[in-house]
Amino acid sequence: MGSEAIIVFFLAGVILVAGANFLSNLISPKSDNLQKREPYESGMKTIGPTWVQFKVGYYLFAILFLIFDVEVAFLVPWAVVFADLGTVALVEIIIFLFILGLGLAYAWKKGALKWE
Amino acid sequence: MIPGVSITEILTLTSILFFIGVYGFITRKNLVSILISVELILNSSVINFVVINKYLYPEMLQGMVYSIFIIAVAAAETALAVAIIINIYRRLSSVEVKETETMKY
Amino acid sequence: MNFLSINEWLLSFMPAGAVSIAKMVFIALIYLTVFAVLGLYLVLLERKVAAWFQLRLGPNRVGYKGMFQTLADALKLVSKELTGTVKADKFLYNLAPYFVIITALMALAVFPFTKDLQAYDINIGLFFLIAISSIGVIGILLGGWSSNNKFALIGAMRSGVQTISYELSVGLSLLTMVILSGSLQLSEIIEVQKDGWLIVQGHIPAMIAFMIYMISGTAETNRAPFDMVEAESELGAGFHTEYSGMKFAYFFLAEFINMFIIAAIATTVFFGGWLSPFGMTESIPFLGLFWFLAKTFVLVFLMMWFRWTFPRLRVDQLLTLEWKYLLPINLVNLVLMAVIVWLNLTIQF
Amino acid sequence: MDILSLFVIAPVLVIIALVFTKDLKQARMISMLGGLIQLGMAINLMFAYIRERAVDDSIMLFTRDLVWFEQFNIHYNIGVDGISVALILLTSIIVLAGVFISWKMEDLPKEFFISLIVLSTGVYGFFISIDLFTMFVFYEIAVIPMYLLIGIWGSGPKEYSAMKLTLMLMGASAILMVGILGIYFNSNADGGALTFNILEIAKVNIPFEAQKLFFPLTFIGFAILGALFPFHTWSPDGHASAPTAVSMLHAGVLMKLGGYGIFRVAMFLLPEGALEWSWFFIILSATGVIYGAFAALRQTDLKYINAYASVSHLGMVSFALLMLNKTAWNGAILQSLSHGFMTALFFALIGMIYGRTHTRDITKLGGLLKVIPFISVIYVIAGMALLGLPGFSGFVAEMNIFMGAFQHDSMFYRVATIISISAIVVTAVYVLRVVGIMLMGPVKNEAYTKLPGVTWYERTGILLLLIPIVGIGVAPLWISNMILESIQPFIQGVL
Amino acid sequence: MELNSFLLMRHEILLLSIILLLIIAEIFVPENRKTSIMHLALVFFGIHTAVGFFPLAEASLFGGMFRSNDMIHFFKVVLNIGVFTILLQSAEWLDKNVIKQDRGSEFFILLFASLLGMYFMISAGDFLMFYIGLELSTLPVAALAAFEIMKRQSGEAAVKFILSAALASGVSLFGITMLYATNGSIYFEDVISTLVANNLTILGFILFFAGLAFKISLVPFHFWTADVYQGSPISIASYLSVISKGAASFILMILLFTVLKPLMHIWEPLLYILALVTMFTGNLFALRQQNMKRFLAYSSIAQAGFILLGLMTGTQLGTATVVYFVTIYIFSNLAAFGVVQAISTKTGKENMDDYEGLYRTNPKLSLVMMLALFSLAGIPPVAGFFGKFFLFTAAASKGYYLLVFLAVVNVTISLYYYLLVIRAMFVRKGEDPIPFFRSKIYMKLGLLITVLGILALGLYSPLYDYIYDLSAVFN
Repeated sequence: MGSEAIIVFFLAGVILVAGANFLSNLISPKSDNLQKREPYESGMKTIGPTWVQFKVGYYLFAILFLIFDVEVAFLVPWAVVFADLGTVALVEIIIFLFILGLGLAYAWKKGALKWE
Repeated sequence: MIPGVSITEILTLTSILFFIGVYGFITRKNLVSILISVELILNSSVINFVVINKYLYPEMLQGMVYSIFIIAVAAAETALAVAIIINIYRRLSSVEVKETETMKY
Repeated sequence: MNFLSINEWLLSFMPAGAVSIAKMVFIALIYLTVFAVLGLYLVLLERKVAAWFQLRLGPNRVGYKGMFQTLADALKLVSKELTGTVKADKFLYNLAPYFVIITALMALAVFPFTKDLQAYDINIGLFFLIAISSIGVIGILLGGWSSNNKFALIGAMRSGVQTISYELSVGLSLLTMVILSGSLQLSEIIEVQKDGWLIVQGHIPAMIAFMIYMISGTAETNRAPFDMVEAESELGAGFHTEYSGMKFAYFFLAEFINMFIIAAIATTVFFGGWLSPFGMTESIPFLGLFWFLAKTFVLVFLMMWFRWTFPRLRVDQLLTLEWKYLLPINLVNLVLMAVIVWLNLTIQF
Repeated sequence: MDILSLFVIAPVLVIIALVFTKDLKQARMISMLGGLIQLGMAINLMFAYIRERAVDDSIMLFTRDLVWFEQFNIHYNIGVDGISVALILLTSIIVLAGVFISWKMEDLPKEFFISLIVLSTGVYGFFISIDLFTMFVFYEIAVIPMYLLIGIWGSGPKEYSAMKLTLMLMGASAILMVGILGIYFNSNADGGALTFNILEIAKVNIPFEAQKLFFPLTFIGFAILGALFPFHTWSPDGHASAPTAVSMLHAGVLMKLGGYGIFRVAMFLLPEGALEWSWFFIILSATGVIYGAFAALRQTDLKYINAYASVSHLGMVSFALLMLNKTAWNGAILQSLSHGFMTALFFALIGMIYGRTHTRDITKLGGLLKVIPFISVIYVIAGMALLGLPGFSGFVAEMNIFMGAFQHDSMFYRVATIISISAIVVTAVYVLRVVGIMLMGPVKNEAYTKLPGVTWYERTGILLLLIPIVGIGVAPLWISNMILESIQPFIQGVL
Repeated sequence: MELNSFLLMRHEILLLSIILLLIIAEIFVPENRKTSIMHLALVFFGIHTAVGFFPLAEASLFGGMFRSNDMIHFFKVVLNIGVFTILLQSAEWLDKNVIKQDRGSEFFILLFASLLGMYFMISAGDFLMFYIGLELSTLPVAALAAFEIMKRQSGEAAVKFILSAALASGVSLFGITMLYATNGSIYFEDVISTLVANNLTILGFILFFAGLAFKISLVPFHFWTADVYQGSPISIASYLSVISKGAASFILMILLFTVLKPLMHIWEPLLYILALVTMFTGNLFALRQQNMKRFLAYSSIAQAGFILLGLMTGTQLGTATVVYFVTIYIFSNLAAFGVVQAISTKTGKENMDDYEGLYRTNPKLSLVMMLALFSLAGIPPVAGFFGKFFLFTAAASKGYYLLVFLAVVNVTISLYYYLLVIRAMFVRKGEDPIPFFRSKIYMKLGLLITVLGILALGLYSPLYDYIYDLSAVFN
């Protein structure tokens, strides 16, 4: 089986969820009650808007992740062929990782890794 | 190479993607949407590179390498843009384009 | 498993196009059934393990020693009413389960359970796995955000920041092993291990990589001790607070399948996949499957062990652990592994 | 040290000296010294030229050729002929007179004199250049200080006038630049290298098409500076707003750059183009001559009267140049000189009158002859010169012009000439009108009865200007000969 | 690969080392000693600039990805001097505003990173290196534009800049894919030999051109310019208008004259039109500006139009004149921005009205400004005149007299608004003129360099001849 397996599994996932949803809709009881459809907040009425503003810190980590993850993307091809390349590849990756690490240290020093 | 799919079809797709991006960039009013439109443009180029490489010039990997770098650059760009947009949001509580129009002409 | 014979049999009574479709459906059905059941029994296993750790019996009413407990639970979930908040973003709310289930299933497609039992031997298998597993987090974020519930939203954001952070370490620790294996194709990675499991070949750095991998794998599935996503004392049920009945079950199921996937990756990359430790794999057809599952379940057990051993971390501790410890260690470890490969210090039998 | 480069170096040295001055006293002393040195140099140059000319019959004398931008074949290439010498003399006299007239410059004196000398540097450089590029450089150097001079030290709507003047002149240089580039890129028509050297280009037969295209550009480019009719509007405003010394320098010297440029570049290098286009520009010039005269007739502001008179007289210069013959050209050069001295004198006088009465409106003035006789008398003399009475330089110049113009026997030229000549009559009318209203009659305003007398520096300035006017008028031949000799090679090129 | 060949990348390696050193310094220097990082950065960069003057061999690295020759080397030195001047000019502002917020080293790191990008961009031997350089030179500037985080306009400027930059580079990239599709290689060397004009390559070229046109802010892509200049800190505005634009023009020239030469019949008329539109738009918009930064922004758009005049010739003369003009432009604009910077740092005033009567209180500053503006306008004897004249000569050498004429008309228009500033400084007395102040030594040095540049570049002709000799490489 070749690459179509990916599509098959994708469809399988869709069918599983859709089918189970359908089944559940068939056999589950239904009752309409507005109070039931209120957002859950430990039993109390919600206060203020429920789509609250969250900390900017989440974005900070998202950005950090984005950067480091992309660096990992560069490491992947390197890692695969490293054994064939030898010394030059080692030196280059040490430089690369040094700069990367320096970036991390900088972010650390600047308090980007602090969760407050 | 995907069997049964010719390069023309993929290139048509990427062109459509590209123009959706450009259209979105021009018409969208939300900074984040604009950013996403730009990403569409970049991704269309990435697909282009990979496909052209794979279909037309499979002996060299130039297109592939290029696409990795585009991804990296796009990530950096997004990171920076998002950071700036967040900064704007924190000051203006809005990311609509019309809020960022204090300077004219 | 050899598909050839089935192929001929099917071709005898239907056209070629239909055959491939039928084959796909067949395979998909097998996988679906197996992993749905697997998920159910992992839940049971978890509860049993919890019970053992806490010196109690655990589920023991339904069936022999509670064998059908989760089945009953599943039936209950299916028959429950599906509720949702009034102000929820309906489309995204319903979309979220698809994400988590589909990604989990797609990840399963590339595992070599035994020599021939592999749906798709993709040449960038490990990369594919890392990529797919990072899509799952979108489902969680969508679910949390679209619920229009403060708890769900915060839970989802925490989950997001946790998953993406630890994904780095997962990726890097696997990359460390890739240096050793020289390939991303899972079947090839296993081939390499015929001279000894990678964790042995790579000795010290491989050990470190394995430890980091297990820690961050656990964190990536949002399991305890990294489960402040659903810290019930502060956030209700976290991102799936507003999901009920079957829709809740998807997240539940996905979590356990993901746990299995994490363990399976570790098995493949560190412990030789379906290779038997005693070197008899080739001769008996399904021995490989046994060894694969055996190793995987040991690792799954390990993760359950974590859950009942360590207390839950705070969000800042969690991020500190990743960014200030695991990531730098990982980077150094990567170089260390590169040096070892460069100097040919690997242990091979 | 060659004596021509000194004309560029000396002002620069003066400027450097001026930078270190502290107040008005030091500034004007240094400027005066500088002016005197330059006058001395100019006179020296003239005698040296006459001596040299006797033994050397090349077109340009005292040449010096330094490579500047090798790639473009741009040289710092200088040399003079009789015309340049005369104009350099004119410049040095007017600059010195200007310094004297600005003796009491209170506001930012140092900067004023620096700007004035920068301007004169540009003018000297322009007159000594035989390389189109350097010529153009000096042209712009001469124009740009005008902005500051009018803008800072001017009066009335000075910002507007300064801007208008600068932009129109820079626009002119824009047109000119295209013309120069056109000439440059056609200078290899005979197979040689591209060159900016005027003497070299003159030997080349530039294709007729190119001449036809670039002559009007070059001509208009220079003619705007010479206040050619439709482009003259900067001139009255500029003159009216400028401080006295600047008006003098501007009308007396800067506008001569236009005529000189037409003669030296447009006519000399593009003769066929000149023949082709002369009818058109003759119409414009003749219109300018008559228009300027009539406009002067209607004005009540002294400076405007003089400015329009300048338009009229400089129209005559370009008119004469377009006649393309030796006599007319001689007249044109003489007219340039004579107009330079006269108009500078006028502006000096107007400045003095204004400085005393604080008005330039002739209807508010009257009977000045009784109060400030010296100024008034000189004004009358200058007026006589302006309307071309024999014995003054104007007569010699106009005589030559119309003699030359009448040599053409086609109808068109005759009509144009007659129209232009009629302007002399109008000139007489407006000169006499001013004299009549302003100088004669009773004193109109009580406050004017006690006006301060003329100081020594004002006297010096006026005399400096008056002497050459009379000098050329009485004994025109020596200068006329010098000019005629120099015209000879040019006229051969054209005809 | 021999280690020796790495010396070809001397500029890059040195600058990278400086960046890394600064990061390390930032990590280890205690809070209260942060000012010393600024001095450190200045000294290091000064040394770097000085080292740049040593000649460099001519070769290429990485199979042609990176190349260096005397012309490129020369231009790198020019960029170095420009950046050094910017640093000197901004030292006071940094000391006053930025270092207090503990972001001083970031400024240098980002600025140097951007400069590093420029190096790679102009040394690029293939489209990949070019693209990376382009992006590396753009992205840090976006962060720098947002540097005054407390100012609303700064954020706006940054977001406008990065979004439009991203669009431009995306479009450009799409064009590169087309060129790749037709040529099968991203190496310039290969493209030169295989490029032929057909519909795909032409479309590819036009899209590709858009990206650089954005950096040079040619007219259809100029919308970001004024806003970004106004919103950003002055040093960044001057960096954008000078270094960024200069480097982009330079690489555009290299690409047009070598790689894209077969498409000359396409880009020649294209540049013709763009030059006209750019000049007129820039000039006409500049007429009504009050804010000095916006004013200089539009003036720099107009200057870009002039650069195109030389670019469209495609000859050695064109190369030489463009490089010469850009060099002069760098010094002139830096002088202008330097004065604006000096005044803004001391008084916070940035409007043209505020400059009224400046000469009477601060004669030296206004003289520098006058020189700068004259040079920008093209008034002899300052260098700008020679730059412009030679550009026009280059254009006229191909027979574009009409274009030259319109360009010179534009010079006149531009002179009008440059004179407006001069009018404010010299002619008007002003009700509330900026009081006399003394700038720090760094600022004085920065302005001195620019003034020397403005004066020497024009009158001292061997410089031009030198550039002309170097420019033989690209034709």
